[in-house]
Amino acid sequence: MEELGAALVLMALAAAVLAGLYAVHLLLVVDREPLAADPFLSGHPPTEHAVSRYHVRWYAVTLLFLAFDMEMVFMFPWALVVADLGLAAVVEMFGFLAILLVGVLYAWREGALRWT
Amino acid sequence: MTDGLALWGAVVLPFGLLLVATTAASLSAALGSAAAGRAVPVRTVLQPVQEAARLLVVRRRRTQHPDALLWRLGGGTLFVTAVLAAAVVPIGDAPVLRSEVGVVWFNAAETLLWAALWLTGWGGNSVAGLIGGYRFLAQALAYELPMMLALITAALGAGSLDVVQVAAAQEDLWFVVWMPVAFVVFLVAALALSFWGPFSQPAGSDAAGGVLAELSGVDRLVVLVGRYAWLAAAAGMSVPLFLGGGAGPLLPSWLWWLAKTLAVLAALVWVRWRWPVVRVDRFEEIAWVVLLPAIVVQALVVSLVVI
Amino acid sequence: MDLSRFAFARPHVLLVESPGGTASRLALERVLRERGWPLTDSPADADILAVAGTGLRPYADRVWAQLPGPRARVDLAHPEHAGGALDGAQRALFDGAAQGEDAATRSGPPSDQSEGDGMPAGHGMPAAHGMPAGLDMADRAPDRDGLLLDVLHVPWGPALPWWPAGLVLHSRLQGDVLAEVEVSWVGDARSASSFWTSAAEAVGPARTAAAARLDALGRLLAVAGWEGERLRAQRVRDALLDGGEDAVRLAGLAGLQRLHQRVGRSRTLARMTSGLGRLGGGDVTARYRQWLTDAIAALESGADSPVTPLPDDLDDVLTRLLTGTEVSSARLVVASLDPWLTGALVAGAARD
Amino acid sequence: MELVLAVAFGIVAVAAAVAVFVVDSMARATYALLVSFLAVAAELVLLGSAYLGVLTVLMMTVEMAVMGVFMIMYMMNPAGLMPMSMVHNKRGALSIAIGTFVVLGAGALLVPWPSRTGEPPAELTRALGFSLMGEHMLAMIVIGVALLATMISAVLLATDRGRYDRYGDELERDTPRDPVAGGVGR
Repeated sequence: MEELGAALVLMALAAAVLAGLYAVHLLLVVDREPLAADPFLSGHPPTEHAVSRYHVRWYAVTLLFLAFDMEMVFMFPWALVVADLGLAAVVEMFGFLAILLVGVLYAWREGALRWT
Repeated sequence: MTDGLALWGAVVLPFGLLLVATTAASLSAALGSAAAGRAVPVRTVLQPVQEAARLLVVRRRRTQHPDALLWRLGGGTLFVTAVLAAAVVPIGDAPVLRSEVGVVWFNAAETLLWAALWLTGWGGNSVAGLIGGYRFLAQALAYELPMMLALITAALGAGSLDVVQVAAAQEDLWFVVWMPVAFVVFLVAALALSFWGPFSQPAGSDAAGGVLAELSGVDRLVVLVGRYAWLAAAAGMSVPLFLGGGAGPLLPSWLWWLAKTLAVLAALVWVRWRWPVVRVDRFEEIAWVVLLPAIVVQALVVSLVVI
Repeated sequence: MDLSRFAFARPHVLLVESPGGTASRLALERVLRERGWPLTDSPADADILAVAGTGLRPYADRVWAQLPGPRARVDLAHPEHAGGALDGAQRALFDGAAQGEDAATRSGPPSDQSEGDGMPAGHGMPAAHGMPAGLDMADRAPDRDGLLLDVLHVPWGPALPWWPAGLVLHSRLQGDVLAEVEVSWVGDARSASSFWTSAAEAVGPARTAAAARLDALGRLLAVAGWEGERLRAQRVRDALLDGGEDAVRLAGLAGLQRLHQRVGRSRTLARMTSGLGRLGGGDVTARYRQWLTDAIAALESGADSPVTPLPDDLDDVLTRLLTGTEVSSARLVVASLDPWLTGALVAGAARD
Repeated sequence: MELVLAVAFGIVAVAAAVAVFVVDSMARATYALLVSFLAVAAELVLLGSAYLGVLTVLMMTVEMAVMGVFMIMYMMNPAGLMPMSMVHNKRGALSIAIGTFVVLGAGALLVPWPSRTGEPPAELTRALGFSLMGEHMLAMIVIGVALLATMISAVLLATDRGRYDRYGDELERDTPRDPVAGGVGR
């Protein structure tokens, strides 16, 4: 609960600082109207809109990441109780991590960590 | 449990963060002058202020059919999340916000950068921006897991997700001594998340400035301020996590925290002038095959020590 | 106005080189470095557009229209005027009234204004009606994986910092992959070599040979994102081109050896550039290391290590090396093939 | 105060979710969904579970960023520069959505909720840790294997080339042959 109130207050304060920058900018700027400009293309005019279906080369990495990321849901609470639960908790969690690292190793061998 | 938010602290926090961030920018300016073979007069420390003044005078720009809402939202998110992250960092003994999940909080604020940087790249409807935004996502895929595990390792050493308790647990021995790998990984992630120095490919010269390519005036200032603020917040967080927080002889604890933070910050800034840019396509594999197993082994060692 | 004097004490400069503008570029780079004015990557961040030489007219004008303002422009035909021209540009930035007027005259969509000035508009289709801002949506084309993907027509150069003078690379971009590449040149790119020829007459062939390699290295380091060492390489380069006596040569040699230590042996830089742009058995890493050893050898022996003219089949080599690479690799490969140093290399590769 | 916040975030969550279907741009749709999730995270914090709330922020931000990559890769006109509709099969989708909403809403209102017995533990996150490591260990192990299967199948499906393309048919090469080199092992 405190966290939520804090987040709201802090976000408001940080946003206020940024708004202050914009306000000062309005006072000082050479012209308040933003300049309409072409995107920079080494002195050529654009021929089409840049925002398009952007094809990346790392789709496999995103999937790998999401799978590994799930792990973190467990790891934060686990870190709190290791000292109490002892060796069993360590073995269990690192067994879990080892399984995932095997997946990473496999992906590495298949070249999925490279731009394919 | 939580002590809640110190309101006066919250009001001061954004400005304190700006001050530490400005120090980083000043230091970088001094190193830049030295690299150019120029004298480094005292007024070099004012260079960030001068830059800010310049950007406040310069006109804003809009490209054709930008997604202005997402573009500005992305830029502003950088600084806002930096303030959120800095809130859980104990300045000496007490943070602005004491939370029992402070470590996760910092992590969550940091992941919002994924959105922020990508939106900054996407919003401008420009090729350079797009390339930069997507580069940052690829970079985030590389640094995020090692970063999370580094945070967890520190929390593990203290048996708590409360940053204050993590700092307190280092009374006898700083975590950096027995978790050096976690410390290094955290610093690498700090560079990467603030797309700084070797990890500045998302704003790389080879793509005409990447995410920064189409930003001018105050819009650019907001993004740059956010970037330096994140650099400062990450450096500030490394102190309670690994460097004993405010512990130290004679001086008050907040001063010790500040001194250690500035030392880490200086190292991060120095790295920028010392190394070339690390390309994401090569770093991806290094992060998954070297950093990730290394930090897992580090966590294993720490957990064996803890039990 | 005091504020603008404070704000523009260190204006940011976008420096582009036109064919034949090498001397002007070197002069500008030196003055900017000595004053600590930063070089920037894009017009959005620039206060001053500096064009080295005069052969980039329509392209430079288009970039000029993209500077947000306050803005000033330097078209430098004679290198000896570099300092004065930059002073004038800075004074123009201080003049708030004039800048206000300039800003007031610039409103309205930029593309429409600049239509019909006789410039080739890339390889795109004519803009369809009813499209937002008169611009097309990206069209689709097959990619290397047999998929049908969006393609952007993205030109690289000539008005691009850290780019060989006059080179234009028309690329079809899928994501950040250069799926297809077409090379052309603006103006008489070959005439640019005359700078190194005349430098050899002024300061001797050995120092020129070293300086030309350091110039190429500086550009490569800029593209590789290593600003500190880029500045150092350019410092040594300028010292070597400065005339003066043996002391200069020795100082240059010491600087070179330091660069060789820091850059030539950098494992990070080698890892980031290895395997790129393989040509005649060497990759980008091999080439910049070769530059450093050549430069040192030239200074030590005082002998010539010739700077060769632009090879005829450079276009084919560039097309072959760049097709299918990402933007970051492509920029490194282009920087590693500095036209004035690659003659023999390319001729050798053609025989392979 | 808490009630006001809860209602406010509820409205934000629903409004942002509606926006997902109203906006033209894939980027806006993706990040509208993120806003919706962030509002849900705020509700979780309001309910007293700071850990789950913050974790939701962490997970959902990353996942929406990744989802954005795929949305924009798949969809024509991803920036919504040409007018388009984000919904297909309007009638069917609407009836299913409304039907689900009514069933869930009715369930929430009509089910006799049990009243709380006992108190929540003082340290929720720690309690969660004990619970995970204790009685729910089996779930974790199953999830671990499931995630491994996910990784392997994702790699299999998403990569065009495999180890035989890289190392040769007999896996005879020492260094892999790839279109783009990586950072480890060349």
